[in-house]
Amino acid sequence: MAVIRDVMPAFELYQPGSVADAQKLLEQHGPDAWVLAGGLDSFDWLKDRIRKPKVVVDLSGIEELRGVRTTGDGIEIGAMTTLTEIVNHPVIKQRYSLLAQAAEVVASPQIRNQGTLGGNVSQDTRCWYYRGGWPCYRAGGNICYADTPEGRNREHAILHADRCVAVNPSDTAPALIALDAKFVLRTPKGERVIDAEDYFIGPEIDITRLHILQPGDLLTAIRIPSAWAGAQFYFEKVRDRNVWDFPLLNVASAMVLSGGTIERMRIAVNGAAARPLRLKPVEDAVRSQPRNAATGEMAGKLSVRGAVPLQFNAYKIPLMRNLVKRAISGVEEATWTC
Amino acid sequence: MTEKASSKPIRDLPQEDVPRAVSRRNFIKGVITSGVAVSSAGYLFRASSLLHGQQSPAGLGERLITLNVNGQQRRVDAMKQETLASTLRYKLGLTGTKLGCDRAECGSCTVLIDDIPYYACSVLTHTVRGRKVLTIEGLAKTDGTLHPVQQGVIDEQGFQCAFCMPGFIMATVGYLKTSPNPTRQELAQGISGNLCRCQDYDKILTAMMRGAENLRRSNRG
Amino acid sequence: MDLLEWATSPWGQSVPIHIAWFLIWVAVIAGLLFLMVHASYVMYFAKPRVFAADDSSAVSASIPKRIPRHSLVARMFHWIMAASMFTLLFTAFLPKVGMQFNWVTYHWIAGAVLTVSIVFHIIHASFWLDFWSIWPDRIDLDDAWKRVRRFLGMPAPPPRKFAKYPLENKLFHGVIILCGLSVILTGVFMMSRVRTIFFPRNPYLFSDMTWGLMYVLHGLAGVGLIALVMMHVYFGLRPEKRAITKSMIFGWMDRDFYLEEHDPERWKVETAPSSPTRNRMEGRG
Amino acid sequence: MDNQKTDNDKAAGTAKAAERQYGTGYKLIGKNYVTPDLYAKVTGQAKYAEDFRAEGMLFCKLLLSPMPHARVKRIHSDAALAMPGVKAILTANDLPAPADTLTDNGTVIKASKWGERGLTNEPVYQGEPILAVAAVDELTAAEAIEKIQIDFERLPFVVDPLDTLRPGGPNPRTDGNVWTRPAGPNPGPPEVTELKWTHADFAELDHGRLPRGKAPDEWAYGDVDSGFKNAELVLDETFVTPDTSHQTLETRSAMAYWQNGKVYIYTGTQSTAQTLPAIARWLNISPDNVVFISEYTGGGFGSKITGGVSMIIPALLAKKTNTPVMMRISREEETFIGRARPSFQGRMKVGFSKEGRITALDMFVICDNGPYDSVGDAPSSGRIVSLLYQPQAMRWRGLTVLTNTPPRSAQSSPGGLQGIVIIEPIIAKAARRLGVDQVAIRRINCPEGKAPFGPLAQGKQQYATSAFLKEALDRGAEQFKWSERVARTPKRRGTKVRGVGVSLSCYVGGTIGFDGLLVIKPDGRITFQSGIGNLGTESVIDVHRVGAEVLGVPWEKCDVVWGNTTKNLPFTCVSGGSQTTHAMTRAAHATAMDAKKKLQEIAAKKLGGKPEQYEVANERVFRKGGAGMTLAQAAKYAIQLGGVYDGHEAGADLHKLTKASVAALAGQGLVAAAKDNYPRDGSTFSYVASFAEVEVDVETGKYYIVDFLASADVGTVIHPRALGGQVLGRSVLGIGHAIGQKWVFDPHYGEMVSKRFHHNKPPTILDVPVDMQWTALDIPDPETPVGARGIGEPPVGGGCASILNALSDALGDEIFQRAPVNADTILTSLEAGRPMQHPLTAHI
Repeated sequence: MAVIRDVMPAFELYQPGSVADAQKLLEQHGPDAWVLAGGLDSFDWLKDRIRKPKVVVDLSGIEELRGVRTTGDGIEIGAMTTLTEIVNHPVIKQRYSLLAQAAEVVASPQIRNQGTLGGNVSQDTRCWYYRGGWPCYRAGGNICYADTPEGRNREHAILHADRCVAVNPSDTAPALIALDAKFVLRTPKGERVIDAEDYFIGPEIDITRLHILQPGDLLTAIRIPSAWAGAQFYFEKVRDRNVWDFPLLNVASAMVLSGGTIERMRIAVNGAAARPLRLKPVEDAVRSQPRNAATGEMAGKLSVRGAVPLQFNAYKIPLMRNLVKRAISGVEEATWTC
Repeated sequence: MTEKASSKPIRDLPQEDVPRAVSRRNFIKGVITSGVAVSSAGYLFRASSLLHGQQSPAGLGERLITLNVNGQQRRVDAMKQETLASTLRYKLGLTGTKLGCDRAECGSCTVLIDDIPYYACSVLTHTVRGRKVLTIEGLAKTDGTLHPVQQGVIDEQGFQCAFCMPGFIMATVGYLKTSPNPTRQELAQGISGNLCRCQDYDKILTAMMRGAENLRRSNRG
Repeated sequence: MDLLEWATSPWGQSVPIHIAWFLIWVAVIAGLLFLMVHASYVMYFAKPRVFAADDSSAVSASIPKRIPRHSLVARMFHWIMAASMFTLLFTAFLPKVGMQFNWVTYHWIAGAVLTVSIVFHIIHASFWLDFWSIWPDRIDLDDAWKRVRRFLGMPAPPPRKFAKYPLENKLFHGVIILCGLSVILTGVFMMSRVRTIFFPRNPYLFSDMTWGLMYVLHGLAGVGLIALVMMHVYFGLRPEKRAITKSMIFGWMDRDFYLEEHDPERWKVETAPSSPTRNRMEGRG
Repeated sequence: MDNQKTDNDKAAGTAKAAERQYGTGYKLIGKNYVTPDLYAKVTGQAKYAEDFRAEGMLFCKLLLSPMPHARVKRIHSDAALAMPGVKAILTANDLPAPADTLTDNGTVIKASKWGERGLTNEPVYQGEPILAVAAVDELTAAEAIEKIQIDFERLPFVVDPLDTLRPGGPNPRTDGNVWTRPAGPNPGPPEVTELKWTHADFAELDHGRLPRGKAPDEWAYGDVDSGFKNAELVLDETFVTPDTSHQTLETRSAMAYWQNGKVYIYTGTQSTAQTLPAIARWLNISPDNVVFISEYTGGGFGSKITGGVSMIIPALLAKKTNTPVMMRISREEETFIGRARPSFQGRMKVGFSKEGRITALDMFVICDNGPYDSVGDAPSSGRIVSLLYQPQAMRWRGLTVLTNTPPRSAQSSPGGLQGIVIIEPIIAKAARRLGVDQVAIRRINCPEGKAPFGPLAQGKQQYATSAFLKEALDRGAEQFKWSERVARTPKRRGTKVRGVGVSLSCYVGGTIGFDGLLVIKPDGRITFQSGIGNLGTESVIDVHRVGAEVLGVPWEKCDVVWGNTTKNLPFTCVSGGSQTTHAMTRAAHATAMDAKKKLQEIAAKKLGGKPEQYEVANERVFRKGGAGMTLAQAAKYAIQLGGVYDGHEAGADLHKLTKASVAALAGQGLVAAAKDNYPRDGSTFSYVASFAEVEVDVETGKYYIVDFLASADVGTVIHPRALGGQVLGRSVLGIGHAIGQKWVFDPHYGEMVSKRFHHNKPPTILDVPVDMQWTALDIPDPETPVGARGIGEPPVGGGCASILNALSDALGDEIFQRAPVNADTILTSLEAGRPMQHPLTAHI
């Protein structure tokens, strides 16, 4: 069977008006159904004709999935809230600016106008072999083309690789982990609330998915507790192009200081592994340490312990080390007049 | 076969649109991707008569929808997998909206939906029912007076091959709605979702800045 | 239903990537069916077994109370192999049926253990044990023939007692060898695709097609082993086979069972240094 | 506040060198104006190929080769053809035999057996079209293609030029791996032959240096060896430049139909008039049976010089189905068939005097040609380097190596960019070693006046018509505040380091000998017939401002027709190699002079006296203080007079295309047509001095371009804003090569993995400075009537090299040995304290 791209296959389109309806549809169609949030990841799969679902369930008509609500403890963001809405939301800007910073550097303005928070954290990896339709582990095959003697793996994983070396491309995911967000899932068995970092899984657990959603499950909302509101935030994304590019690496951290010392901190890095990595050892190591260059250096070194470079991505080790360092001890701002 | 299909009189079809939030009964019954009638320009998509066993009256009403494009109500028969860019270009004859990559990467297909810039190549036509779509063709006044941003291009001879121009202009018009008085840097950020392969970015930015200025002036006076 | 999973290679060719996982269930069900059929057969239809009488009274006199059957080394091998085999089967197939955990590392380590132990066993059995004792001989075959005829109610003299291993045992061992070696050989190559301590990864050792077939063989043998292991365990637990199971734990089986099932002529037990000659003489006399 | 802000914006936005006053003494030349195609563009009315529709139009889709090199054994297409809605399948067997080319001087060039034909039975790169399916819609065509089975025989393939040069290395084509020119006095076209290097040759590779084995192409002048002997400093460096797709935003989509024996083709091109014969050749039919429409083209950059051969696919399918066929080329398909600049693996040994003058230069380049027709990048790189840096002695050796990668073609400054990008870092390094200022070292090496260049022919080199690069360098340095920036300290603040870079740049700036054609209508309006392609440079319109200027006619009274071969177009140069502005302003000038002469003769005939006594100005032809007539009247008389005046007779020296157009226009008014016969002493080049400042974060390897200036010597400025667009636009094209554009191939399967924009990284508006600067000297070239030269290519090399030089100024030498340079390269080098790994590996 010859391969052809760039023609979207025919499918049935459902536009349910409520989560309940959406779930019924997903139950009804099981593996034949494809959930459409913003669609920016989905359309690639469909236009490439690599995935040909019989049914597409578009969530954009479900009002209950949109918008930012303030709750008793913090805020709840509907999974279908667009990244632009998040960037511009006063409460987020004021108390959880870490998330706004992360959302603001996603892809491009048009994509942020359409792309949703749920979609951004649930998007698939951009490994060019996998997305090119090659039958790799992640596609159900028995090989990783990127982790071969000559494989082109500049963008791939340095940590926790297990056969597959793809990385998670999300910018908002590490920010949400750093903010200790909770993900609200609607499964056939009912509602489940889990910690942000538990939403993501590596290849050792399931080599075909980046997150725990099973067919029929929906991510409905993301809750951000006030515990880290207004903390000392740091977000940095390093990418090749200054717009419309995925992170080579990004780092997100929330830090609470008392005087010069770090009282508590949460930090996560993405682009280094198949899931955004919460750096627990770093968090523990810096607790009640002075916030200074030395602590930063120490944390940086600690963060890349056990990193295994591939042929073309060794640079990610110093990059991650430095980003973690900066997340803790900050960057010296430079200015030139002229 | 197209002839046969296209010759099928549209009036046979239900005239009502199904509201956007579909009633449960309705969608559980199933919205059929396909149907019979295809507009004479049913180009890119399954010409209806080829739909394998998917012909059901339920589907027809679903496929025949009314879009609000450039202030007009346009009746169109759109496939479920049809993108807005394709509908505009191949069903409504609005070819000003360009397809540069069809992958939400270049911005040539940028249109405004309810005043917000979107990549029309990555929006399903059926999802914009009941929303206001504005394309490059809808910018100038009916008397031919150009939109201030279009005028900015004329003033500065912005752009080279101009294939990216409609997208850039729509992105700029959309951006200026929220921040009418940007610096060069801010505007660059605002329209950074559009690629120009002639890479005439500097002149584009100059033209768009002039456009912003024209717009402010016309709003003032 | 397609028994194999196919994929389109980067060069657009259709290549197998592994077996269809439903075969796991096929194997499990096949195993269970065998168990049930066999159990009910034994329970309701089986006639008491009759063996050709052998003038072994004299011989038996010289039989010690405990007959050494499996040396310590042999037993250690068996149980190590069993442990690694179970690890392999569980780590291989549980994830496929929806129980997700970090399985690859355990799988290749167990695989390595199994490989080593098998290699050891082959050498050990070839040079230190009676290599031929596990292979069917002429007598096995014509006894089998007699038993079949008798089972079908046709006239046939009763078969002789078994040598060290009953024919079923030997055949089972044969099938195990077949499956075992297939998984091991393919498995060893497959290790070159994951990060192990053994050799640098090289997934391009073979062509896409060769690799595909290798995965298929590994899978087929693997599911085959599911059924085989189920049978093996089943027999190990059956009351009438208890003695044999015990012997795999303690190394010996007691005299009565030996005399009942085994033919001292065919399975000579070491009694005393001189005994072999004596046996022979007495046998003649 | 608002006003104030607005004014600031104005300051930031428009107070540019572009606003500098040009064209003193002229009414139209050097002045900004609104091009007549702009209104259609801003309103979305401009029709590009895919915007055309035809009743009952079918759609076709391509089946691309999954293998980098294979032979099609059998095509199973019955299932596809049986599908409802599928109309036809086109395979390589349906293509006409490629026609030979008959040049204007009558010589026949045999069609190359290695040439590209649009579809193939022996795909030589992954992604090459094998067949096309026409159906009532694209979904049907796609599903049909998925039903097609092809049996392939796999053949050896290679994606890295060095791999095929290794002893026993695979050949990309069955009969060889390099393009070589047959020996002999007047060699024919190049041929594919086999060339392998020795193991000894490859020993160099282990030291990260490009091996220099046997090279089929070579030339030299001066005494290279003694040049090195007398040098104060000798540097020997290896450098790799990237393959970059042209990625015109409009893909090469095409629509075609047939009408009583003529084929009508709608697609993008850089050169309207010259595409017609190309189509005729590809379809092997008479040019008279081709109608070609290309009013607007979404970018070319060298990839659509005469359109693309793929346009014959819809044409042939339209014939087969007797129905119009639209072929929409997707972005991914464009990545395969859309052309690209060949990468160079280059090595250069340069000797410098202690002042920095280049005493000797030994240049060795391998050009990754792709699988098809030979590209000229390698030889042109040598000529450009020799002109731009005027080495006292130079040797050039080059190989054009075939690989199983997508086809290459000229891309803005073909070979020029690669050559400049290989030598510029060496010059920057030398300046640092010798303690010479970067501008100074370029000043003493740069060409001046009738500067010589290239190989010796009959003992002497060719030379340029003129060069004012020193002036451009000086103005640029002054406007960029070069010395201030250099003097600024410290270079490093916090984790940020700044660096400044300057680069020379030049390329061919024009050809000669083409025709112009205009008609003065009886209503007094002038219509200029323009055969130039409308690809955005505006030369399609701009050059005719010269004609209007010469005739003293206000621009409002002028019309330009273009973009349709039924509109009677003259023989025009291809718009490539920056020829157009030079070649066609000359033709426009000659044509206007012909019109003037005819006006004078008509006036003399009607009003008495000698033609010379008459002047042409203010839309009249008149005698000093005496009688005269309007151009409208003159046009009417011209029709009465007939003959040469209204086009019933045409000049003998005109090209046959022009003659045909003249004949077709005959009787419509005063028809003026002329061939550019103006003399020219030397070859025409344009020059640019590029300046850049970058800011690098040494902890992330991320850098930003802070400022950029291009100072151009392009002769007389015709249309400042269009020129500015070209100077900065092409500069950014070069910058793209420095900051990220590339190809990535999986060498095991020989397949491209970098098919998306976010993989191959065309620059965005945020990757370049928010306020770029350009300026032009506006010194006329002495060898052409208006003094205008071309500008498309010259800025490209400087755009790239100035960034690379700024980076090494910030980070030191030995950081990179290839472009593009990204965070990974910089961090790897800084971390390991040595140049990046894999210095010579292709496509990473």
